Amino acid sequence: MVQIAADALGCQVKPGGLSGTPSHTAYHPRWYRERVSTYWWLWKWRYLKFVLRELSSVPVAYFVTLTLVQVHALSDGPQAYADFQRWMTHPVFLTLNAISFLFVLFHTVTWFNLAPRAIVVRLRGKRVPEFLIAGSNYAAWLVISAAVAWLILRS
Amino acid sequence: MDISSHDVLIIGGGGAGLRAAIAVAEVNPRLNVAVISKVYPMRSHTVSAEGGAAAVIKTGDTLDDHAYDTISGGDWLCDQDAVEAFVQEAPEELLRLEHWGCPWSRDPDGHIAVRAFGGMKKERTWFAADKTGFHMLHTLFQTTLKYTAIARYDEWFVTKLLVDDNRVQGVVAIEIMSGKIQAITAKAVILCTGGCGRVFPFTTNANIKNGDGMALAYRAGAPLKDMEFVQYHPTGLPFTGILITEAARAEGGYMLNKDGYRYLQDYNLGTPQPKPVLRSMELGPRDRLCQAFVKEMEKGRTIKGPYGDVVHLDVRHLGEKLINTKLPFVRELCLKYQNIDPVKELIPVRPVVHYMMGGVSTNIHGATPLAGLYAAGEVACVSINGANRLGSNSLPELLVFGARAGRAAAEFASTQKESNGIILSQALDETKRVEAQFLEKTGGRERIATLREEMQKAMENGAGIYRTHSSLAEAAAKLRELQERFPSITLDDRSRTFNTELTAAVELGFMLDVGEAIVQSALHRTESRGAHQRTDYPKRDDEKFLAHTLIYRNADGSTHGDYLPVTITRWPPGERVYGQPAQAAQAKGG
Amino acid sequence: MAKKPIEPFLWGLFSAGGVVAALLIPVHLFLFGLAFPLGWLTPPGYESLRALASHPLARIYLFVLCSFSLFHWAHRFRYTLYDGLQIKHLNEVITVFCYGGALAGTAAAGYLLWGLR
Amino acid sequence: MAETIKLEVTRYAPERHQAPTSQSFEVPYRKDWVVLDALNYIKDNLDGSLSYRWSCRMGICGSCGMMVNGEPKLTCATFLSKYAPGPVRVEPLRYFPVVRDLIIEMTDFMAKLRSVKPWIIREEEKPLSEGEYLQTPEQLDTYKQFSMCINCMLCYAACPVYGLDPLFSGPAAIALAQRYNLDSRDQGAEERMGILSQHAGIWGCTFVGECTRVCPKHVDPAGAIQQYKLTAAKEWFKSLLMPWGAK
Ligand SMILES: Cc1cc2nc3c(=O)[nH]c(=O)nc-3n(C[C@H](O)[C@H](O)[C@H](O)COP(=O)(O)OP(=O)(O)OC[C@H]3O[C@@H](n4cnc5c(N)ncnc54)[C@H](O)[C@@H]3O)c2cc1C
Ligand code: SF4
Ligand code: F3S
Ligand code: FES
Repeated sequence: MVQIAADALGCQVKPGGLSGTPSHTAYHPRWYRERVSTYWWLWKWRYLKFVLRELSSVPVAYFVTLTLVQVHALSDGPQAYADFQRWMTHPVFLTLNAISFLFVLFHTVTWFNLAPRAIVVRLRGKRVPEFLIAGSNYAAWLVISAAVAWLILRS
Repeated sequence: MDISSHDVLIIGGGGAGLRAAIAVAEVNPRLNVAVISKVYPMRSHTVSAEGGAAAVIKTGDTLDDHAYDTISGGDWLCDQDAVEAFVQEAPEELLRLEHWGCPWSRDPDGHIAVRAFGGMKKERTWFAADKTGFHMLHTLFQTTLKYTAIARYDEWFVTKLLVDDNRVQGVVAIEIMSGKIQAITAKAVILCTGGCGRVFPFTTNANIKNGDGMALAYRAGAPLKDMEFVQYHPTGLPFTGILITEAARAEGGYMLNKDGYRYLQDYNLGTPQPKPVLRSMELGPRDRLCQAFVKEMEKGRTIKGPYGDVVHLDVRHLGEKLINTKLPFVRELCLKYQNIDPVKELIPVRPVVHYMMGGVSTNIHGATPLAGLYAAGEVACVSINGANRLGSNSLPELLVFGARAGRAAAEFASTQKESNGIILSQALDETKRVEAQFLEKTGGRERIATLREEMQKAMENGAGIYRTHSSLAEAAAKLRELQERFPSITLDDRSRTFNTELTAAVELGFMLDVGEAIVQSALHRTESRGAHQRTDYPKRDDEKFLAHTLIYRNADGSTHGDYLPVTITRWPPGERVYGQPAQAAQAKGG
Repeated sequence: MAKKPIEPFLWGLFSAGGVVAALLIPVHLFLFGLAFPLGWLTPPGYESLRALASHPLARIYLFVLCSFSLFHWAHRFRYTLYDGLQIKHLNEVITVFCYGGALAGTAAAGYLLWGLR
Repeated sequence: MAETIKLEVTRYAPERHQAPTSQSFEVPYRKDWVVLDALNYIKDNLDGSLSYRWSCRMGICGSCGMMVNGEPKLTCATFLSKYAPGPVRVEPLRYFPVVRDLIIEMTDFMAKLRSVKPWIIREEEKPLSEGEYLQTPEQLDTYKQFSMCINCMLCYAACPVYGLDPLFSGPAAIALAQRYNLDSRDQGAEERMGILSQHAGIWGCTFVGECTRVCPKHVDPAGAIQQYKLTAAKEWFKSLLMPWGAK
């Protein structure tokens, strides 16, 4: 009946839309969509900090490479190792190492601060506050660092 | 013109509308049901209810107690069969919501927790922290997502009900996003459009509460019932209307006039004591507090603020510690939305319109006298709220009567044939009207905001906390004048894309009609009862007015009234004497 | 068995690597990269260091440190390239470069540490 | 009282404009006014054609999110005084398509919400007559925080990953999934895992963390996503170790 009348009036009848919605909102005027700039991470200090945090992974890879070279030198004998040690005193490497060290520290701090958000610990039904978890992370870090340093320096 | 059709169409995506939709989908999954709403459903005003929802669940409480509290609180204007059905079904409805995932607050043993609420003799208010309405609405909304049978028209604005053959057969609506105006036909329509607080200048109600549904039904020929009963809350923030809960006074807050004087002692509300005393001074019933405010204002002892007169709520003496532990939400609201720190500053407050007891007249199945039209929620008047709603009864009402209306509409729709074609020409007429009156109109110079402000002021002055024949007559005249000026409003915005000025204009038209219904109903009722206080008729008059007011709109725009007897089953009208339990029941909830 | 998504595995390695890197790299880098070259501390002698490093536990330790850290790098670097430079269309190349690099580094670490005497 | 403050508001009419522009308005400056009040002042008194969404003016309906001086904010909870002496820049939420002035298109968000099945899933429904599912306050506490989301989408406007990859499910949708996963009444975790463990689900997130910072309701979607990743990874390794036990 509706259909007949609709035809008479030149209307178009749509069957009741199913779930979702698109059929009702399909009729849209032009929207404006802004393209995100490639340099979005320069917009805000906080975005930049995020990108720097992610880039801390590069110094991590650099450290691994360095360590592997060091192991290689170790197994090549005293002369090779002495050479390795000499390179390390070169200003280029010193600068690289210093920057990397800062990045790695940045990684450590952000990692420990963020970890409690992912790991929820509950004691007797209550969530352990984040600073306690972060605190225990830092404590573990200090203990482990001290142990590693002691092992290396002792030998 | 595009047309879509459904078996059941629900107008409104608040608590009542969503509950109705699920009810239809469950009764008969083959029915094609749609929810149309001018805002995305989870933006509906149900979201802002804080306090809680009443239903009998604990041992020691009985259905009769809940019914009695409701009826006496409503000053015996409730239909008692409706109240009985309501208290009976409220617990299972709230339980059902629990099963759907509503995060109700719990006792340590895992059972639902309940708390005390104004006007309830027993503890029976279920709550989800201080965001009960929010959690209920989101639970309902998310649950509807599960039903593929429920279609949604989000951000579509209904402008007219299509009636033919004495039967409601659909609506005309604007797709706000595109400006497209189209007909949506249905075998049954359920109105769930919420209240009309925005008719008044100071209200706790959101921007979307413009009485749309009341006006839609009224214009379609259905009567509105008990529209004179408008509930005020004594402590709202001026301008924003944000509600400051009773708790602020229960903890020992003072109400001060411009001289810093606890003025309530002048209004037979007891004498100031060092500690708060139940049912005295600041803890007196809400309507009495509102009335005292008006008297203070008349005496010129209120404070003039940028948004009109206010008094002060003082909680500074309670100290920061107590405020932070006992009234954190009060402080948060003041700080976040009014830039006032109650620890250090006085809070300006005034009575604000909170809830509409009246609405589209329905029976206990949510059916209106107009075939095919149903209503539920604040827009409807089933008559469980009588002359005064009890706090925390409204949320369960949405569920109980939303579900009932859904079931009834589903049943009705199953027996109907497709709607007839004549309504389509009506729909085309409506489209032309909207276009001619607003979008393509030339000339005219009235601004929407101006008319709206004048209307709100007229309502406050004429049909506020206290009414008299002359104040009401004055308001009626003003509303007439505004109705006449309305056709010459002009829009700055002629765009079809998301034109919120267009919807505001249509809403203004709705509000003018609803305002008129309120004023006319109030003129007819020459007695004082519950929220309707006539200084020229200060007594309750059961002889003449133990009856519901019905108001109809005639074809020529004039109105006529009628009365409907109140259904009394087991609780004969009692006297409300101040200090008696009945009076305590008068205190209304948030 | 149904095809398992690989993402959780890669993310697991990334996280493990993140923990390892956060806990251990600072002290290593500080000692070998700054303190010893700059003469703030006396480095251990060649022989004793070699002895220490070739202890089976130390080899495992170094292997884990290197491999996990590399997978940590691979994952992060891959996403940084995606988001920072918006070159998602180079998906395959990036994936091969990052995880391939980590795999190669892991193999190298295994070879070197195995051969350490 | 004559004090005013300048608002720079984005204007865009798709029928007439190629791209959004900005328009300045002088509005009264008041201590208790929020940005939304200033917009209402403009609409009522200066230019009725300004379009934006709002309703509750009490931070609960979630409709008034906009960029204020470049930050996603609920405009009903952002005082003008914070930006005095101005000007205050008001723009539509970033990363969403702009429909008109300050209005953004949000069907994508709505579809994402639905896609994570945000409702209680159970193998067997308990009849109403048996009463409520018991849930201790502690059990309630495990998911409560994630149930506070008002769908304001500020988190999407803050998340660069969503900006770069519109397929990404995004913070609020995932937090909502986690809200149901952690609810003691729910048994749908596995079903949802299948959806969220795809690339555009949780793995797209690189823990920028901005979502949590801008969230006005302290939902911590960033936490929800990382917790979800941890669970997904654990499940993966568990099923690797015990392939026979995995369902
Ligand atoms: C601040 C506050 C606190 C409260 N606290 C409590 C409490 O603690 N306990 C209690 O029981 N009650 C409380 N109430 C009352 C209760 O919240 C309301 O009565 C109830 O939420 C109304 O729900 P509803 O479903 O009828 O309408 P709403 O939730 O208002 O929904 C109306 C719907 O109709 C739609 N709509 C309206 N007009 C149109 C149109 N023209 N076209 C299309 N769609 C339209 C809207 O989009 C919306 O979806 C409170 C009220 C307020 C204001
Ligand atoms: S998570 Fe927070 S910011 Fe995101 S939509 Fe929900 S409430 Fe808004
Ligand atoms: S900002 Fe985006 S990247 Fe993740 S932590 Fe939040 S979703
Ligand atoms: S207007 Fe509702 S959240 Fe701001």
